[in-house]
Amino acid sequence: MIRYPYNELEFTFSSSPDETYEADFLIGLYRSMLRIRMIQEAIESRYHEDEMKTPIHLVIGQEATSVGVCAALRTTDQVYSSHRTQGNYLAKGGSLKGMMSELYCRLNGCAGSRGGSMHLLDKSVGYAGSSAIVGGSVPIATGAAFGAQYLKKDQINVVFFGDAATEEGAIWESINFAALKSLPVLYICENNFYSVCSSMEVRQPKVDIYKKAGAFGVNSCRIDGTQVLNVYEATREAVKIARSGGGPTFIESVAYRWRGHGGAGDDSASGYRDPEEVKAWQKFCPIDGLYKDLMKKNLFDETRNSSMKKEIQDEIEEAFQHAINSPNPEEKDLSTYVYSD
Amino acid sequence: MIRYPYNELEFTFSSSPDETYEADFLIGLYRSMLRIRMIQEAIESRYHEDEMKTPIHLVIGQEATSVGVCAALRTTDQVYSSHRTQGNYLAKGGSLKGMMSELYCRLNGCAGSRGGSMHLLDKSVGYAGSSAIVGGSVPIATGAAFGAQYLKKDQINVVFFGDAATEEGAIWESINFAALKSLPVLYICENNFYSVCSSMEVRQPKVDIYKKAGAFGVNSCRIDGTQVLNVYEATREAVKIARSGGGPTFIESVAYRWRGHGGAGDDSASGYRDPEEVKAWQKFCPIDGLYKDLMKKNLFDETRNSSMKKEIQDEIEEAFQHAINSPNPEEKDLSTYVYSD
Amino acid sequence: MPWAEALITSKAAGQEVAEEGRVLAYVDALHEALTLALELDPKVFVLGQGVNDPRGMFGVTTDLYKKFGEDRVFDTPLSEEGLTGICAGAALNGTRPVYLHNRPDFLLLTFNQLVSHASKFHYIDNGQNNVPMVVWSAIGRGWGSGSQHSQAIQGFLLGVPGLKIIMPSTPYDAKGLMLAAIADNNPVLIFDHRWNMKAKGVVPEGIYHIPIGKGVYRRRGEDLTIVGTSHTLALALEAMEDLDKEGISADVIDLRTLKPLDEEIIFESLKKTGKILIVDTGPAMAGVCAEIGCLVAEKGFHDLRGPVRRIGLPDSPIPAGFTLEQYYFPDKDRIAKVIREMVSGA
Amino acid sequence: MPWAEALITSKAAGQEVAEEGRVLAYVDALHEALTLALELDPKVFVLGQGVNDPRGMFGVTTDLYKKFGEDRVFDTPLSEEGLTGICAGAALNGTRPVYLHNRPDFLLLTFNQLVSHASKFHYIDNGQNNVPMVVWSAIGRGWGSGSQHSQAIQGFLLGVPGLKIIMPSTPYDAKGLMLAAIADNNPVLIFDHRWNMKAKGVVPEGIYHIPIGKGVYRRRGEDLTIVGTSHTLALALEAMEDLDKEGISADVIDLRTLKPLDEEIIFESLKKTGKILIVDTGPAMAGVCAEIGCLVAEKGFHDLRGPVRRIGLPDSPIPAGFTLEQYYFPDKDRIAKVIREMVSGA
Ligand SMILES: Cc1ncc(C[n+]2csc(CCOP(=O)(O)OP(=O)(O)O)c2C)c(N)n1
Ligand SMILES: Cc1ncc(C[n+]2csc(CCOP(=O)(O)OP(=O)(O)O)c2C)c(N)n1
Ligand SMILES: [Mg+2]
Ligand SMILES: [Mg+2]
Repeated sequence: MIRYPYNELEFTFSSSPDETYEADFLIGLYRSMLRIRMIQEAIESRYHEDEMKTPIHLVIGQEATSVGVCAALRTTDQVYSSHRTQGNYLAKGGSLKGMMSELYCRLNGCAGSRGGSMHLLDKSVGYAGSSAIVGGSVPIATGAAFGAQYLKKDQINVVFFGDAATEEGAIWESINFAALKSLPVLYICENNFYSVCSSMEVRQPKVDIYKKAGAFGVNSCRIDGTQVLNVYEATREAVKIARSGGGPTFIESVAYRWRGHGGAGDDSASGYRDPEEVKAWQKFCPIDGLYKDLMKKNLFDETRNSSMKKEIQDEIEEAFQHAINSPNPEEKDLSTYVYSD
Repeated sequence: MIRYPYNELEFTFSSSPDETYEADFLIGLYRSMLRIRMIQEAIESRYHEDEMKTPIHLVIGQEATSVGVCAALRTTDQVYSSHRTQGNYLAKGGSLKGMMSELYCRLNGCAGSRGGSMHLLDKSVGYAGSSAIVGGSVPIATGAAFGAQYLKKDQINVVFFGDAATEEGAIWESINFAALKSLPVLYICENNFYSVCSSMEVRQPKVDIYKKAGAFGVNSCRIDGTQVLNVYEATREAVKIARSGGGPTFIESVAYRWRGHGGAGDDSASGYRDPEEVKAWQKFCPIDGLYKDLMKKNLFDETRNSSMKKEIQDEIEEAFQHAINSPNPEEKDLSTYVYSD
Repeated sequence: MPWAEALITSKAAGQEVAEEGRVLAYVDALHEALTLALELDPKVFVLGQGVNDPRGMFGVTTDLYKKFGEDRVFDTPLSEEGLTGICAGAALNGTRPVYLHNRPDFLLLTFNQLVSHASKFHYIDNGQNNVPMVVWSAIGRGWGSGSQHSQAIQGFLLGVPGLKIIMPSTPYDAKGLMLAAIADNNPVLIFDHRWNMKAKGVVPEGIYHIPIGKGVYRRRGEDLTIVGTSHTLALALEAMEDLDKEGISADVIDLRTLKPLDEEIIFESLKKTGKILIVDTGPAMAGVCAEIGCLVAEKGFHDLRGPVRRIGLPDSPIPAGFTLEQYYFPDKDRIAKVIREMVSGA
Repeated sequence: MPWAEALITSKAAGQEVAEEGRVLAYVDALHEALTLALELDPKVFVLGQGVNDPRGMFGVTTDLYKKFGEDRVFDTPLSEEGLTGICAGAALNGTRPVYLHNRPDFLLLTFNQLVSHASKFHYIDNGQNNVPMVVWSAIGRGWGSGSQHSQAIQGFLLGVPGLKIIMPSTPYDAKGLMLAAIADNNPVLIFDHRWNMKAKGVVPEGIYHIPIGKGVYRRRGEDLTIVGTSHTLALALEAMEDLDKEGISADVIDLRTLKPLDEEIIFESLKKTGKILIVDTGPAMAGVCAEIGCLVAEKGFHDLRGPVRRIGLPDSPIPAGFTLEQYYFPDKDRIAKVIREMVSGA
């Protein structure tokens, strides 16, 4: 049974079909999604080696949200995540080597091996951090936005979180505060219908998440999270509002998680969702979709695609080698940074 | 400056003017409100004696909400409160003597002097308890409703709380759960615009509280909390829905707190609100309003009113004497009931 | 293989069970306890994020909903604070909720309801109400669980009146204490340890209760007393197996419950050995170790023949990476080292 | 007169200040500290439910918003968990929030952000971020505050790495420690006591810091060491005044900060006296008393010449009624009784 069919969804915002984009911009979006996908697949393919001793939460199927949102941001804008960090981190420009070293628990991991996959960090590109506690980073990002407003920084703060995070009360406390103070913050709710193996049905009544945010006094919309341009345009709009002091926006971006909640591979066979549902959603691949568009518009070709893939593959291989050859932390690294001077 | 003028409020539900009520019923509502008012005033007038060593939160001006809601309930239905307990407790039929002994911290207080004014209790009439932590009793009442549903009790659970409680995340967690499970629970939000001395302005953006509840998937309405029949009818409707398995209702009942947040007397002179605002709202006294109606309809007269007051006055005096003459707890009473057998 | 499953499995594979009787894995003992409680009492229901997962909360709840229906065994929204209050309210109104969490870290969201509400109603309401509810969670460790997924918070809660706190270490106790907890009329917290889940042991069929508040000797000896619970106690027992060969012997006391605490058994043993080592899965500071250490210095002072020692977690957050983790968590060798110091009087 | 104001006021009225210098009430010292911090550093802002009340948080924040504007001093929604995270996020992004609560009880709503987030970011982020924020609250007592409005929870938090915890007892320290806390780059909790608020003392003008982590002797003596903080330490000092006449003398150590803890001063005094009494405003069990008691039994064992004693709250909820309260809370006479026992070796 397909519990959540794509074609029954209603979206409240979509990019205008007349909008024209630079070819390079579109190819850039494509590349960024493809790169995330390939990195995810590479991690997945080696996860069984048990050398990346960290829980992973793959973002395959949901790449468009990370990429579309971050394409509308500046480097100085900040992104916060939940446990499902990797797509957000890479789309914001986080160092791949830093991430791979972190997954391999190396000393030169982007968080020095204190964080693992759920706590990536790259301040140089505005990837500001995450929380492994569902909903935990929403107040934090809201506070960062308050800090930005207070210090008159021209900076947007963005937080990604899942549908289940909207069940945590502190999110609504944060949204109330953001609306009250007109904070420059974007709430990106990646609705993939599941919280681990629990479907929306057992967690929320039949209401629309974005409408709750609307009732709390923030701009809100629901978009097709398999269409990177929709995500991009919705974010661009939200960024414009936020930069001009118009306050927060809540974007519910709907896309499906193709893999299991954590770890490698799909786990649909275990019974909590129908493998057919996964297949049905795979027809709406954000990457294939854009690829076909590019081809139709003659903006791209197979040769460029192959060399792009090759390039990414090489980068990935290099990052893995970097990580694997990096040193482990030592006992003396254990007790640093408990307190800040 | 009158920050919250009565006549700018929009209500989404009101009792039908054609509805006819038994005279006794209307007089009963009047009596119940009057009695609460008189008890509050009696407490207030003796509070300076420093013998009721407990924080009090008077409900003067807001009596109609307690009385209108409880008039639509059965004895077996249960009521939970916030810190502002007294009106709810008395309207539900809680023992006045038990309450006065509790205010005087006596052994025979309704909570054995462990609770004080913020923790009244009278299980025999379905007054189930309260929390001095703002918002704290909302999950509790929701759970009680779940228990009732689970055990197939024909019982509604009702929780009273203030406008500021809606800023606590756990309330939205509770409402989500109640909507999901169609629980027989009523959320009565007594919106009096203030949280201690903080006006709504510094706490919430300009949105309607009841609409948030609506977006969370529960029936919701805003009513004039100075009109006891509006409260009664809104509750009756909600009770009907809940008893027939239709799930929760959220009622935002707007009425003004004539006194300070805690203690005796009005504290408007301190500057957080305009004494003119208090005066303006005193024109919409729930008790006077109903009295005039009754007189207009010739259902009541001054003689009956005087003897009613006298009767109540005697009851109050007796309750005070009961409390004052009751024994204090002893050291051995300190450590009972830490654990239940 | 996430969540250190491999390590847990391999350790369990090597385990021999000496006693006679039906052998069950820890997780199956818990599963059986829940099954029996659900069968026995229609007022009992089981809830939590993940209880109806195919993997069923590490196996503790697998397929229970198929047998008892989704009214009695159900997944929840991710609203820990709200749901703790909801359990308390449901308990006040005549039911017996058993609320399960993957990790104790998530209980930090619920302290308001747990500490200021559930555990206080019986008292505030002057004995007129009670709150029979169980909150269960599994302490995490390994595979990058890190600072937000492997906290052991029993020590934060030990000073909260009105709560009971249980920390089993054997399948037998896990079952009997779960049943006792569900039968108890107070809010009871159970902390099991992820790394105990596959341990095997003899577990009787049917319903039995382990008394809440009673410790038990796991080993008898002369040189010192070791007290603790759960996984760290298992490590201490391993350490003692090694030290046996060196001629060191100890009373090893599994407290099983932390609150109420079995003071009697501690003092009984201390009177004999004069030395005490307290071990805990949580922070050494200000928690279980501290309480017992102080208790002994207060009421058992005249029996003490050497400094109290404690082994818990250091006062720094838990790192995610496995290399750092190895330095962070006490293991049997570090425990053995401390025991040797204590015995030699160093 | 709610909140035991009368008692607090009358006690303060009788107080004599011996030293020379400008005398301020405790609450005014706090007010001055906030004023100075706001003047000094535009990154500092002050928030909390009630900070802009006419009464201004017992007087600690009165009219600050008039001087510094409502952008820098503002009332908040009643969303303690969310706002704690918001403070942490704002601190991560370059500001210095000072978040005030009327009661520590409300911090129980914020443990997720406090324990799993604010106190861990610096570590998880490998030193790349820090969280300079202050969370202040006033321990309640009396006038029916009861079990939900007079909890003292410092003991629950003592085992949380990454936090600092301050508990002053004099106006001088209250000011100097508030300023030190605001200048600190870590999350710092300050617990002041409602019943200290009107105490008077000499308070220098201008900015000065009391080092976080340093205790101080309030009395010197021979027979025992008394350690503690805040209001209970004040009670212990009163007890010692009475016992003076009986020829009993003690080192009375005001720790001022609980985390980091000044172990040195405790051991220094213990070496001399051989006996220690630990007092705290929170539960005796598993908190501050337990930590210090265990520490002493561990590292100061050879100096101990009698059982460690502790005085905190009993393991039962706090009753609301004043009669029960009198039996519940330790007072100077009960403290004196324990001291006599310790000195006589009973
Ligand atoms: C407070 C809390 N409760 C439970 C968990 C366990 N957990 C980790 S991820 C997750 C699912 C969250 O679902 P969602 O927010 O929809 O994000 P998704 O994984 O679908 O991206 C859960 C329940 C947690 N980390 N934190
Ligand atoms: C969690 C929590 N935060 C703060 C307080 C202090 N407090 C007690 S009553 C109150 C005002 C609540 O306002 P509202 O909910 O509107 O109820 P009202 O007093 O107006 O009836 C506050 C802030 C509290 N008791 N609990
Ligand atoms: Mg999801
Ligand atoms: Mg209000």
